Amino acid sequence: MSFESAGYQLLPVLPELVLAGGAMVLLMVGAYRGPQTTGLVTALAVCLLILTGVLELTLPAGKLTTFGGSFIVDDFARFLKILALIGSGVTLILSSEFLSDPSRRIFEYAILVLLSTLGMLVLISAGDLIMLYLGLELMSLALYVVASSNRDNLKSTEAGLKYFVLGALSSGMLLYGASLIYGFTGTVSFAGIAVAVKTGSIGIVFGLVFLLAGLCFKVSAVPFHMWTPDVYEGAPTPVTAFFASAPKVAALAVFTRVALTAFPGIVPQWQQIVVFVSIASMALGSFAAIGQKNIKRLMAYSSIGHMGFALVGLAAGTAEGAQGVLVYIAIYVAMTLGSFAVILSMKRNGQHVEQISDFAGLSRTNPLLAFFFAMFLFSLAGIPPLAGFFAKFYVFIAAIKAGLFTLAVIGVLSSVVGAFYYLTIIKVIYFDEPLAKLDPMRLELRTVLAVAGLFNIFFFVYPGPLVSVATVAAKSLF
Amino acid sequence: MILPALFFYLFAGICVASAVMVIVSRNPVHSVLFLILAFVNASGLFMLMGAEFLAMILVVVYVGAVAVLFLFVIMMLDVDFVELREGFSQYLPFGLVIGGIFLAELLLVGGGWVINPGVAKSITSAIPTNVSNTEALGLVLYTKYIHYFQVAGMVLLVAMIGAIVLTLRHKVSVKRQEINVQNARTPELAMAVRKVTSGQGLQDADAAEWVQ
Amino acid sequence: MTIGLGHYLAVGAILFTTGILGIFLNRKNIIVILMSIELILLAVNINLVAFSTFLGDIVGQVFALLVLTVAAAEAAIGLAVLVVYFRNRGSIAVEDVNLMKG
Amino acid sequence: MIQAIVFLPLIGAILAGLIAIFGAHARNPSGDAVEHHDDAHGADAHAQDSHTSDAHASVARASIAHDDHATDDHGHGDHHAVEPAAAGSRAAELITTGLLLVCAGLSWFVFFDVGFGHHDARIALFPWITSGDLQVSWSLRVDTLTAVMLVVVNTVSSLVHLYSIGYMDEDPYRPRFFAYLSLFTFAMLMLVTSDNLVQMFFGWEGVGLASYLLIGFWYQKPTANAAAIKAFVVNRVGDFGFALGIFSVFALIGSTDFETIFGGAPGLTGKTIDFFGWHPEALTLACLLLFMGAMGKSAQFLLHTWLPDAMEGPTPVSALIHAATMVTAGVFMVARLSPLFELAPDAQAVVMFFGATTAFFAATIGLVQNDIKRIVAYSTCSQLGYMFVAMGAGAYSVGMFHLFTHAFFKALLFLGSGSVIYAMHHEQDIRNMGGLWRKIPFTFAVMCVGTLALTGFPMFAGYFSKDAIIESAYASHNPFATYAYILTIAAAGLTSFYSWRLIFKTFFGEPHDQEHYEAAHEAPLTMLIPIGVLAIGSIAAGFAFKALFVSPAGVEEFFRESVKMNPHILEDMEQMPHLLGYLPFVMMVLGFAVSYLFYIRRPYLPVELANQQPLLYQFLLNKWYFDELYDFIFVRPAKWLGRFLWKVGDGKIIDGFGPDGFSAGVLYVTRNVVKLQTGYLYHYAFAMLIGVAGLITYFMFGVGGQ
Amino acid sequence: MTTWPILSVVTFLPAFGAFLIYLSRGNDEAAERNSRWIALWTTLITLAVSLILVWRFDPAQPDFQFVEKAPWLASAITYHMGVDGISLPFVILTTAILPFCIIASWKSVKMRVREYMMAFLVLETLMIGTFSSLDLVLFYLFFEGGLIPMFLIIGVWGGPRRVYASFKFFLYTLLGSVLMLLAIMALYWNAGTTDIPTLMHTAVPRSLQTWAWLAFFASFAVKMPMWPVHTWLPDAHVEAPTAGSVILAAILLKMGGYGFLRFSLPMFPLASHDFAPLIFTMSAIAIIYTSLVALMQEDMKKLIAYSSVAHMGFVTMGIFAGTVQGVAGGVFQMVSHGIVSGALFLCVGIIYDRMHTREIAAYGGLVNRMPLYALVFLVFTMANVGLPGTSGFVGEFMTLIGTFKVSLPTAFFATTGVILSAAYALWLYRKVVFGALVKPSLASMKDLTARECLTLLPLLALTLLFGFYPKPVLDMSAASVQQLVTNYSHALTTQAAALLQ
Repeated sequence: MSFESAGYQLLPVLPELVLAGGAMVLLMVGAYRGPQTTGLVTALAVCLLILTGVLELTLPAGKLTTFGGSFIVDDFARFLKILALIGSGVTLILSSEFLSDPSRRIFEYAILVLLSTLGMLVLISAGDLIMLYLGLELMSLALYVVASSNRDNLKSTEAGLKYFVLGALSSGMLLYGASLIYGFTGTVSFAGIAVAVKTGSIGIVFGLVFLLAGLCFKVSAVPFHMWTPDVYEGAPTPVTAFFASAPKVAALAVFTRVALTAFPGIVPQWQQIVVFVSIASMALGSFAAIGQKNIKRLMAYSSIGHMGFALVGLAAGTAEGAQGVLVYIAIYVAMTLGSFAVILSMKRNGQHVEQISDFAGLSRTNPLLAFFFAMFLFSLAGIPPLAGFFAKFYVFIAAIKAGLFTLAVIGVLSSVVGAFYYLTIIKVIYFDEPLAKLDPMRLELRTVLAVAGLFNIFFFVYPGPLVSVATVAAKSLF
Repeated sequence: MILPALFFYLFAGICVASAVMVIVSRNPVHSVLFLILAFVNASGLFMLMGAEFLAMILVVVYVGAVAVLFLFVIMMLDVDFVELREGFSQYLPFGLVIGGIFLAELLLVGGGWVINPGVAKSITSAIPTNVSNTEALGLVLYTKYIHYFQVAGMVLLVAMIGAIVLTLRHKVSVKRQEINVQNARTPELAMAVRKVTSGQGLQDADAAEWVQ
Repeated sequence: MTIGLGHYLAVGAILFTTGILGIFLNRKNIIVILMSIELILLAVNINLVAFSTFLGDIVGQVFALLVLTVAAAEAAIGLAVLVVYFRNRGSIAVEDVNLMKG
Repeated sequence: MIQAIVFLPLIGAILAGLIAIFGAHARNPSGDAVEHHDDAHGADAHAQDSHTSDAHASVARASIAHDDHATDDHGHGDHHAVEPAAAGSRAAELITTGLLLVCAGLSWFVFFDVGFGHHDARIALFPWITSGDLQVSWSLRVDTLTAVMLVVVNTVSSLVHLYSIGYMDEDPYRPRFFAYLSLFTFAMLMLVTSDNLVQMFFGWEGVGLASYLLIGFWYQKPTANAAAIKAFVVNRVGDFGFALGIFSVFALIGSTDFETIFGGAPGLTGKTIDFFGWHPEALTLACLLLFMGAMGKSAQFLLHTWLPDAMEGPTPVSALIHAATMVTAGVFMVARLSPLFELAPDAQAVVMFFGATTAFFAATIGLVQNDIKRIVAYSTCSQLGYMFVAMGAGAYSVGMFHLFTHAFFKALLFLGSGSVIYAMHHEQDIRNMGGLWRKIPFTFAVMCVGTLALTGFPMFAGYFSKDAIIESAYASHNPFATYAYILTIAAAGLTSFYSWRLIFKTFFGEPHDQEHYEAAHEAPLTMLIPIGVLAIGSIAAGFAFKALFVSPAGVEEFFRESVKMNPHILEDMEQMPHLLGYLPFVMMVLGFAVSYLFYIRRPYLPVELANQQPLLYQFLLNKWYFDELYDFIFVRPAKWLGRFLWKVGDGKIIDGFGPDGFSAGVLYVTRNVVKLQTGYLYHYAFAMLIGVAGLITYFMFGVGGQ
Repeated sequence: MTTWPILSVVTFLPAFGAFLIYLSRGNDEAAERNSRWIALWTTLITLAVSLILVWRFDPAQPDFQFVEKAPWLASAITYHMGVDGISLPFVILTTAILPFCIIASWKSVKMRVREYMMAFLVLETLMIGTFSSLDLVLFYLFFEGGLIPMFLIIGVWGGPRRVYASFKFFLYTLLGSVLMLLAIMALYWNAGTTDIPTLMHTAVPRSLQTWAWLAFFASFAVKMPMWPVHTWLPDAHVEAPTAGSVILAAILLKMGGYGFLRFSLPMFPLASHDFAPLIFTMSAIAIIYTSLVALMQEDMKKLIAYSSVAHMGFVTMGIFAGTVQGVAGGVFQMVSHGIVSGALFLCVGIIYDRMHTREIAAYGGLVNRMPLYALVFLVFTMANVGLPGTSGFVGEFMTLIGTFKVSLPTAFFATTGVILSAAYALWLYRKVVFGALVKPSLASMKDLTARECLTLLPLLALTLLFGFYPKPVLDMSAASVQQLVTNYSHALTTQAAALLQ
């Protein structure tokens, strides 16, 4: 029995293979050349991510599966993989300053990010529960480590610890769910599950609940979100940026794929879960962020809220909904990375500052930075014509089409509450009396900021490409 | 038929009891030991179900490696084991309610399991009857499920890197063997031939080179 | 009296519940929480093996094997994080892990 | 020519206005001029006022302001240098007065041309509001009714302009004053020449504006400002009705043009309209609403309170606006809309009721007032009531007749009063006058003429018109005919009493303010000529035009279609018993006799009477407590309600439960949500597990299961 | 019809100007001066181009003109611009008011001038876009986008309580608008398009009409603002800088009324008809309630703000009367109010610049020092009161006459507004302008400067022109209004009949 004939082509996993191999090569480079190569390894890692992305794009079009269907490369996967790669790549770029500190020259950081990204790619392409679990763990384990990578810092290690303990608990639940689903359907592949699940037998629903609980943890949806603020606050800022971007993409991807391809037979059941989780996330994200003093913590609550919004699209359970999720996550990544580029530039006299009050009068001292940040915040609040509006637009339109009016109404109302805390920051930036000028921005931060900012502001001019790609991607799930 | 049942209850009973002891015992060392006991009994349960390989692995990997690692860490960290237990009862009722809910509902679900007609069709790799469990696993693990194996390998790699990144410390005060540096040392690097003019000694510049 | 799947699932359920109880009834130190998680994973494994046996499908056992592997890796990472934390905080008491809140 | 009549005053107003504004602006440099301190008058406490255009008005003006409420201003004025008149004052006076004189001449020509030559005119100027079936144009309509008004308005106005040149000669703001006067005249002309209700409303409100400006001409006087606002707001109450009347007419007929309305009105009889569950006849309702406007403008009972206060304005203004022209606009409006009122007898009844009530009520108040202008003002109010009685009776021409004659003698009385006031250095209280006939004989003579005309002394103007009204009240078949008849007769007696009281207290007896008395002197010629002309008018207007306004044939010939008379009223009036016809005369004599007794023969009697009947006296002196009543019913509740709605409604309820309450709620929730984030791992785990437990329980037992 | 996209040019010219300001460099003073001039020229050129619109506009044609269409979001959501007789007046109003705002801010804004001018220009783009977009999503984009610059204008250049005011403004309006967004989506779901002209001719099911109407209402009612969701307006007005108040009063409030005209009536005729009594009640309450509240105000801007609420009550009442006069009157009233209230805020701004207080009690007797100002203020006060001969009258009169036919009680109570408005407006005028000048602080007040005259006199001329000759505005909108009303009544009869069957 040859691999090829049994559906074991390696072409679809070529990018992953390259990434894994490259990561190991870089590991060797780092291991043998020592910490002084951190910069080089990081740069090469970015190149490797780009190469992976290019390979991903050059794969034959259409839906490719391999390993007996447990690895799927379709448009959906491609879209999200590229996004995850962008997220990882940009966060690596954003990390360069963090890594340039002599006390923190850990080249393994880049390796871990690469391996985590590999986990994401696996996760995004997962076609069965085992692949899902392995991808998830590969991603998460690396994340636990990078969260505490500032190992002499109490906050960072506490963040790592909390993240790890809760993450392990969540994967325990996910596994328990997976075991139930396996037991009640006799298969682990999504396609097989979809065939077996025609009615919502209670065992399967239980499995589904546990499974989704594990996934909700990864997207930090309420009530599985509790780790998020603490971890975001405690982890080094570039790591927080990483947490807020790429893993969310992967988790949301697998969430969507599981819900839509494995359980199309019991849409009402998982829809109820998603609706509940989505409402809770939107509400909590909006409410709890008010009154936060730390910008990273605020971004954590903000990301909780945003995942709630993204799940609105999933709750619709339709191709439009999936498209909404894709557009949402893409724009969310852009906004988040841009925002973190700003947060990372918040440096006075060589010290990073991360209290919201430190932004006071930024518009006077650093007008352009302030402008971009304000635009990101307005965008996160969903104010047109910025990109964030379109993100919300597509998910809500899907929800409306699916008849989820209550969800949509609660969603938009919580977006208004959410706007409040974004406005609070803008108020600090624009209305308050200025503090001392910031240190000059590093080139890479400027670049990221400019690209993300312009995308954010001018997305409305020509939203077509992203939207149509997302449409195609979403269709591939159905 | 009675014997497997007896063994089941023996293993299951001890397993559950020691699991309970894991969480209630005062001393974490005891907890680890009870954990080991639980694992051993679980491996007995695996045996009963015919999963011999997994049973062995459980003992070897878990008891032999993981649990010992736990023990090791507990010892290493040297925490004060006479920790207060206040608050335990504060959440106990609530915890028990939640736990009770879980247990009751999971039992209900487990009891309600039937092989539904569609399940048989979806089975992809039936257990071969003519080979041992280990061989059966071996037949699929490196062929059909090679990708799982590989990814699991990556997971272990991450664990390795992670553990090193987090815990390895280069203490500056400690003199270490750096093999590659030491091996790379050549006579040219270590020695320099200087012509010393008599009566003048080394030139200052040369001296500086040596002093460093 | 036949020992059916239900019995094994019951053991799994009890272990799972015990693990869960262990997590939030524990006031002592983080390691016990990690052990509780190991209990949960054990429950999962019992489930998987049981299903595998009763379905006659080897995938369950493969899954369990991988779970074991990953659990070991997870334990390693977890303990590493724990050690790092301990170095900074000098304690692994659960109550002490609350620097960040609100 | 019509255009000239209407728009010449506007041109005058604009020119004078420009002179005024440029003058004022020149004296008050704008912000971009270099800052300069022109504290030439020193740095005393009033320095900040000393350069303002008006704060230091002339002695004359400030003294006019000197009444019970404005002693402060008076003080100011007396102690500071007289401010020079605005540049171009003379030019403004000449332009406006000249143009008005031209207009007056032209309007007399038009009067004869239209009245006798039957050259009615309708001139469309340009469209105004056009929307769907609402088509309103600016247009001029001249028929006899208008022509009468043109004559009244322009004659009185031109005379008042002329008079003002003398009267205001020491006021530094004459250009502004003349601009206002001409503006008023223009608005009044627009009102009377309007061809539709909306344009009439324009004129209506335009005269209201001009009246507001003129009453508040001395804007430094708080009382003048208050009176101006009061006049405007009370008029607006009437306008509220007027506007609703216009709406209802438009809703019923689909047009605001008089021709269309009059054409369509007969078809509406019997039609009802739902007005808050009440189903009155549509026409009645419309007429009542329109009449409400008339009540406001003509200061009828209930909406009269502004008129006496309006005497805060300069006296020529009182003569022009508050005696001769503006206040009669209501009468004119009812006459103009006679085709509607004739179809709505219930409305006519109301008109008559209010007219009669006002006639009597205002006269009673007039009995005890002491301010010379206020007495005349209440008299005006009362006389307007008479006119409405005629309107209610359907004797529109008779009402117009009284309007016509009244314009002359009431303007005369006001200007005469002004002359007295001028002579007395802006003293207005008749208790401080006395014996003035020796000092200002001409004024005394014309005041007597005015009084005779007002009280209806035979052969004087008022005699013809007023008696005709009383007769029409008697003759009409209005439900309130008897009521009106009795009250108008009674009012005639009262009128005679207070008019003579004014004469006696002012011109006879001992001077009460020796200083002012000694200084009193006759007014300049520019003031005397208008008074003289008006005196002639007061004597002749009744007799000369009696035939045109009262005799059936004359009315038919003269007014033609411009008013729709009650068909039998004029004939019925002639059927009146002769004895009854003497009753007004008797009342007049009686009033004169009592007045003579009280103020010449037995001056202590009124005091005794007042002491004997303190309640009645106070009641009358305080004008039936209407101001207090309105303050209690409307003003204070409105203020209270405004504050309540602001502080409680907006502040506590809407904001409290709306945005502020909402945000407070959000913050409350936030505080509690954040509390959940305790930082403890087991709580976090707990949350997750509760979540899962909740979900599985939900699916186990809840709606979601199966 | 046109060879170049004139409407887009008008819309985006100001944004381009903002970009130019951004590009302009130099030392602080030069940059500020340049930004002022660029802003002024941009607004003037925009005005000039928009006047070409008027010139080429065919008033007899009720449909959309200058239509531009380009693919945008999806095949069903396009970049679709166009104006008809209802929207053109607002476009012109916007382009016409903006130069005054720039001039009014010439000296009074001293801080961060570049940003200020950029905010205004961007705001202008968004406002014009709102009025000329023919796609719901595009509309929403412009409609909501305006919040951002306005928020900054109030918050950065505002008064002491600017934070509260700006937040209230932003969140209140956002709350209303997001519900509208949902309704837009529901319409998209129903009709498969967000094209406004198409939707205007698409029958919407009864239940959807009701909900969508309510959602749109939530947005426009807040924006108008209607009682009882008006409380953000006084705060926003009081705290905003003068030009901000002008924009707010003159244009932003009109978006609500425009929305009612553009969406509520044509798209949801049945619901509009059903809810008309609600609107009538709210309008009547608004007129009386806010007029009474205005009576007691101590702050000039607050008083004018409350009077704005009352005036907008006339607009809503007229619009939902569904008669030609009511609707045309609503349009006219909005234009007129745009001019008059804008001018009133300019008037307040002028004395605020001199005294730095808006307390009514701090003034008195200004006429003694500022005769020209007194005259100008008088005219605008009278226009605010609705005196015939000013534009204020025409709008009020038409809305009332249009409503009277439909709902007599509403017209009755609304007409009481003419009494109350006279009371509060004249009270204000008296307290500020009339009286003796006794306050020492006022002694050195100067009359209007040439620049201030430049801002006020054109508005004064327009107020009087439209008071005596409102035809240009009325004619411009007549055909479209007629069509709107015809379609509305037609939809009522046919759809009601269809439902009966």
